[in-house]
Amino acid sequence: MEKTLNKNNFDSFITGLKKQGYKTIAPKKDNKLVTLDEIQDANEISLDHVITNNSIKEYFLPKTEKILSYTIEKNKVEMKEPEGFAVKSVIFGSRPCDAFSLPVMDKVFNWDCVDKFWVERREAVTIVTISCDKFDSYCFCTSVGLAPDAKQGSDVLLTKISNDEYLVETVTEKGENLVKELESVFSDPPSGTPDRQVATVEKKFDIGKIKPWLDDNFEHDVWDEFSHKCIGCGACTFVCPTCHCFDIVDECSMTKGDRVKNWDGCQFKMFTMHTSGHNPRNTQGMRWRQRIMHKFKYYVEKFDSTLCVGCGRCSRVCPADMNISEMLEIIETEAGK
Amino acid sequence: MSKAEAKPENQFEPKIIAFLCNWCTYAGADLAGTGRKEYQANVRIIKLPCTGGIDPLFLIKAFERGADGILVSGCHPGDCHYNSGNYHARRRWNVFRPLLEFCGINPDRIQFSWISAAEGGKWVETINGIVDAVRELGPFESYQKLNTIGPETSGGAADASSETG
Amino acid sequence: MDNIYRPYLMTISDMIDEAPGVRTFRLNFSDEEEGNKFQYQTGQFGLYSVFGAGESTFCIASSPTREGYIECTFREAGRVTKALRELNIGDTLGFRGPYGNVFPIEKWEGKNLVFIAGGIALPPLRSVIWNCLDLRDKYKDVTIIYGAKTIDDLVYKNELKEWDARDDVNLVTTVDPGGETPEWTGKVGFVPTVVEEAAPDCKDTIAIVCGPPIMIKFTLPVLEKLGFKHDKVYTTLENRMKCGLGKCGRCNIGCTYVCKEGPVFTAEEISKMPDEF
Amino acid sequence: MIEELRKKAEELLKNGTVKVVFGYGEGSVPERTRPVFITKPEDVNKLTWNKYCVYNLTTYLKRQETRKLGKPALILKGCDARTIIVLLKECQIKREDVYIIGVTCDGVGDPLAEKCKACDVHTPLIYDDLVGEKRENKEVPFEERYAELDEYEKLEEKDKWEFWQKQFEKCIKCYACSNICPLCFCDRCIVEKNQPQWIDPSAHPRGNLSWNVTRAYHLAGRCINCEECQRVCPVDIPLNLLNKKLAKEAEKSFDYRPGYNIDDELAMSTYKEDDDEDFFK
Repeated sequence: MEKTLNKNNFDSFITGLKKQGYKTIAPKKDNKLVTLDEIQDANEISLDHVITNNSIKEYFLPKTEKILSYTIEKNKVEMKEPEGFAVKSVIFGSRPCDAFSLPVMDKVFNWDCVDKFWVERREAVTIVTISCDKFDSYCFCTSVGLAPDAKQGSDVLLTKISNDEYLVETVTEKGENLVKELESVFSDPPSGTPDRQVATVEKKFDIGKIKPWLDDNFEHDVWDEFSHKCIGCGACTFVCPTCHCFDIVDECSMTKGDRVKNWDGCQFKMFTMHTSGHNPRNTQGMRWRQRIMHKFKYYVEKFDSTLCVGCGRCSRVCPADMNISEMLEIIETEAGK
Repeated sequence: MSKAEAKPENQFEPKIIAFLCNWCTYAGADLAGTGRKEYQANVRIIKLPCTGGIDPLFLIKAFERGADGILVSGCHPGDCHYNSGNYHARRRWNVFRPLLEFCGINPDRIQFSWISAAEGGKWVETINGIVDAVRELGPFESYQKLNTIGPETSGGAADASSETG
Repeated sequence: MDNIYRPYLMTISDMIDEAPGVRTFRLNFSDEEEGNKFQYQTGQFGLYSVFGAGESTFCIASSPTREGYIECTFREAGRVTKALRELNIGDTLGFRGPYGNVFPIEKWEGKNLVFIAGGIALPPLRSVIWNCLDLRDKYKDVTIIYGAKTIDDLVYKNELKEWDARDDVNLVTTVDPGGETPEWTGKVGFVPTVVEEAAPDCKDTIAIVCGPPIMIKFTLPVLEKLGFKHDKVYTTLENRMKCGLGKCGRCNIGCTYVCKEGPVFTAEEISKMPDEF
Repeated sequence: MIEELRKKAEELLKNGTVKVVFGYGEGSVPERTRPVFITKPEDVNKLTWNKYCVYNLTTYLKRQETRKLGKPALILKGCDARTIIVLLKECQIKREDVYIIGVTCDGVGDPLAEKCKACDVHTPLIYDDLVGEKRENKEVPFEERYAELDEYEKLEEKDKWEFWQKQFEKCIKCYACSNICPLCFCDRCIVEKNQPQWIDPSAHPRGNLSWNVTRAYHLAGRCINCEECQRVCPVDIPLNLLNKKLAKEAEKSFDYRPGYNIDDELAMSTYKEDDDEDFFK
C-alpha cells in the first residue's frame, strides 16, 4: 500500500498512535546526541540527523533485562517469570540499516530454541523507518548489500519526496494494519513518479571479496597491527545494532533476586577468560579478529547473513578511531594481492 | 529514654548503618551498653578493624541495601591502633563526601565522628543526633528507587529494605 | 512462550567430597513430573545455578543408564562454585539443560574403548564410562587411564576402587612425579607418558580423552604415534559459556559453537578448527 | 612542527633509542586524529600534529599489546606529560623506560577543549626532547580552573540528584571511560571482581551510580584532567565534572595537584595531622 504523509501531520500521527495505545519511540535530541527515545509529542522528534547515536537494538535486547526473578526462603526457591517486557510500541524514524538489523538478529534468537524476550518484543513493536536523505563518511550500508532506502526489517518505510512530504510504503502486514488504523493522517499516494530524496552512499569495498579472504587468513599480521590502538572497551559492540553477545548474572539480596541478561562484548579481555585464568582470546588482536570474523564469516556460514548493516556507529564512537570499513578495505586490498 | 517513649505512631524509623572501628568507637558503644545508657534503636553496627579499612564502596553498598543514613566512626586523631589508619580515612572522606554531595546525596545522611572507648555518652549523643537528622530527612527513597530493574515494579533485586534489620 | 533461561529446580539428595575442593552432588528434580520427562545422553552438559550467585557450566557426570537423578562434580574456583560448596543436602539449586551433543556410544559398539583423563576432567568421562560399563557386553576391552597431580587429587576414589576390582576393566592410575606416597601402587608420571607406556592397541579401538589443554596437547600426538586415527579419538571441550544455547556468543572456536556443536568433538574435527582454545 | 616531530622520531628509531614511537596520525575524517605506533623509520611520515590531537597517548603504556612493542617514545602535550609524573610516582613505569617527546601546545579540539581553557602546562613539565617553541606556563587562579563546576555546585540537592541520575541512566557500561584512562591501570578492575560483587555489572540505575561514582573516586587526587573519559563516552556523560570536582576538593583540602611535581607525596596515600575535619563530630 502506498500513501503520503505530510510533516504537518506528524502531530496527529503521534497523537493517533497514543490513542491506539502505542508507546512511541522516535529520534530525540538530547544535548550533543540524537537518541531513539520515548516521546510524548511530535515536536520532540528530531529529523535533521544522519543517524541516531543509539541503535534500535536496545528496544529488543535491552542493555540490561530481567530473565528470571526468584525468592529464596531457607532452602525453598520460588521462581517468577518476568512480565510486561513486551510493550506495544511504534519505533518511528529509525534508519533502514537499523531496521535491517532485526531480521538479521532474528536468526540467532530463533535458532534452535526461541528466545522469548526477543521474539515477544519483536511481535509487539512496529517499525516505521525513514529513508536516509543524507549520510556521512562513516556510512557504508551499500557496501554490505543494503541501501539508504532498503525495506527489509521495516513495517512501514517513509521516504522524503518534498520538503515536507513523505512517501509511505507499507512493507508488512503489521505495517499495513498500522496505516489503516491511522488512515486519516495519511493522504493519497502521489500521482506520477515521486521524487524520492535518497542519499547516494558510495560503495567502499566489495563484500564478495571479504569472506573468501577471511576463510584463509585466520592467522595474519593485520589483526595485531590494526588493533594496536584498540583500548579494549565495549563501545563498538554496544552501539552496534547487530552485536548481540550477552552475559547472564544474578543480582540479589538475602531473600530475593533477579537473573539478568546484560550486554557483553567480545573486545573485553574478560569475555572469554576461564575461571582458571586461561584465556582462549588472549590478545586484543585475537579479539578484534573475532569481531570481524563473527560479522563477516561465522555468521554468514551459520545464518547466511552478514552481521553488519553498515551503520558505521562503531567507527564513530571508537575512542581510538578504529574504523571498521577501513579494516574491510584493507582486507579487500589484501584479497586482491 | 523519654524520646522513645514519646514516639508518635507511624513515625518513620530510619535505618542507620554504623561502620565502626573495633578499637575505639565499638568499645565506646559497648561502654554505652554496659552503662545501660539508652539510645534510639535504629542503628545496625558493622565492626571493622580500623576506619582506614573502610572503602567508600561500603557506604554505597549500604545505601543500595536500604540504609537511610550512615555513620562512620573511629578513634580520635592520634589514637589509631594502627597509628595512622584514621588519618588516611579522614583524607578519603574529605574528598568522597563532597563527591556524594555533588551527586545530590544529602551530606547529613553520612556522618563521621571520632568516639573513643571511654566516650559512651558521646556515642549515645551521636546516634541520637544522626537518627533525628535522618528522620527529619525522611526515607532515602530516591536511592531505593534505583533498585527497580525493568518494567516490573514490584520486587526488584535488592529491594532489600525489609531485611537489613 | 517458554523461557529458555528458566532452570529446573533440583534438590540435593546426596553429596560426596571427592578431592580437596572437589565435590559431587546428586540432584533430584524438585518437580517429579519434570524429572520423569527429562532425558539426556552421555556427553551433554548443563548450567547449574545457585540462586543469588549465578550460573556455571559443567557436564552431567552421571550416566543416563542410572535413572531418576543427575550428578555433577565441580571444583571450587569461582563465585558460583564457591556458592555451590556452601549448599547442603536438601538445598535447592537450578539446572538448565541438557545441552550440546553426545558421545556416539552406539557407533562404538563392538569396539575396544580407552578412556584417558587428567585431574578434574574425569567427571565428563565418568558419565560415558558408566554408560558403557552398564552396557558392558556391547563393548570389547575397556581401559581407563587416569592421572592427577597427587593421590589426593584423584577424584571418584571409590569408583576407581570399584573399576580396579573389576575383571572386565583395565584401570591405570597415575600421579605426577612428587604426588605419590610410599604406599602408592599406581604409576608415577604424566598422563601422556603413561599412555605411551600402556600402549593400548589401536586396532578396533576408540580413544576418549579429556583433560586440561596442556594434557590434551601432549596426549594427541602419543595416540597418533600408537596408530590411532584422528576420527577414532574423541574429546570434550570446555569453554566459557553463558547461555548454552548458541546465542550469547562467547564459546565459539572459529565457526563452531562449542555449546551447540560440541562439547564432544573428534580429534579430526579439532584439527580443522582454528587455534583458539 | 610536524617535520620536526617526524625528524625526531626517525632519529630515535634509527639510533635505537626507542623501538616504537607513540604519536598521532591522520584519522578517519579530517576532524579526527588517531594513535599510531611507528616502529620503522620509514614510516615516520604517518605522524602528524594538529589541533585534533586530543588523545592522551600515555594510556598505551598500560596496554599489554603496545608494551610488547618495546621501549616507546611518546609524543606528549603538557597535560599528557602530567600523567607521566603520576605514573612515575605510582611506580607504574620507570623513567628510563619511556622517552618523552614533549610538544608545546596552545590548546586542542575544535571548539577548544574544556581542559585547554585553563591550561597552565603549555610547555610540558617533563620531557626528554621538546618540539615547538617554549611557552610560558602561567598559573591560572583556582576559581578559574574550576569555573566549569560552578553552575552544577549551585544546584539544589534535588536537582543535582536528578541531573546525575539522568546522566548515569544513559550509561551502557562499555567501560570506555576506564579503558581509555591512563591512570585506570588495574589489571582487574573492581567491577570485574565478583567475590563479592561490589558493583553490579548491569547497566541499570543502581549499577550505574555505583560504577560512575567509584570510577571517579578511584581517580581522586590522581586525575590530571585530560578529559579522555568524557571525550570517549559514547552516551555523552559529563564524566569529567566528577573528576574535576574531586580534583577541586583534593586541592582545597590538601593543597595538592597531581602531575606537577615529582617530589610531592601522592594525596591519597599520605596525610597531615592537621587535615581538615570540620565535618567530623
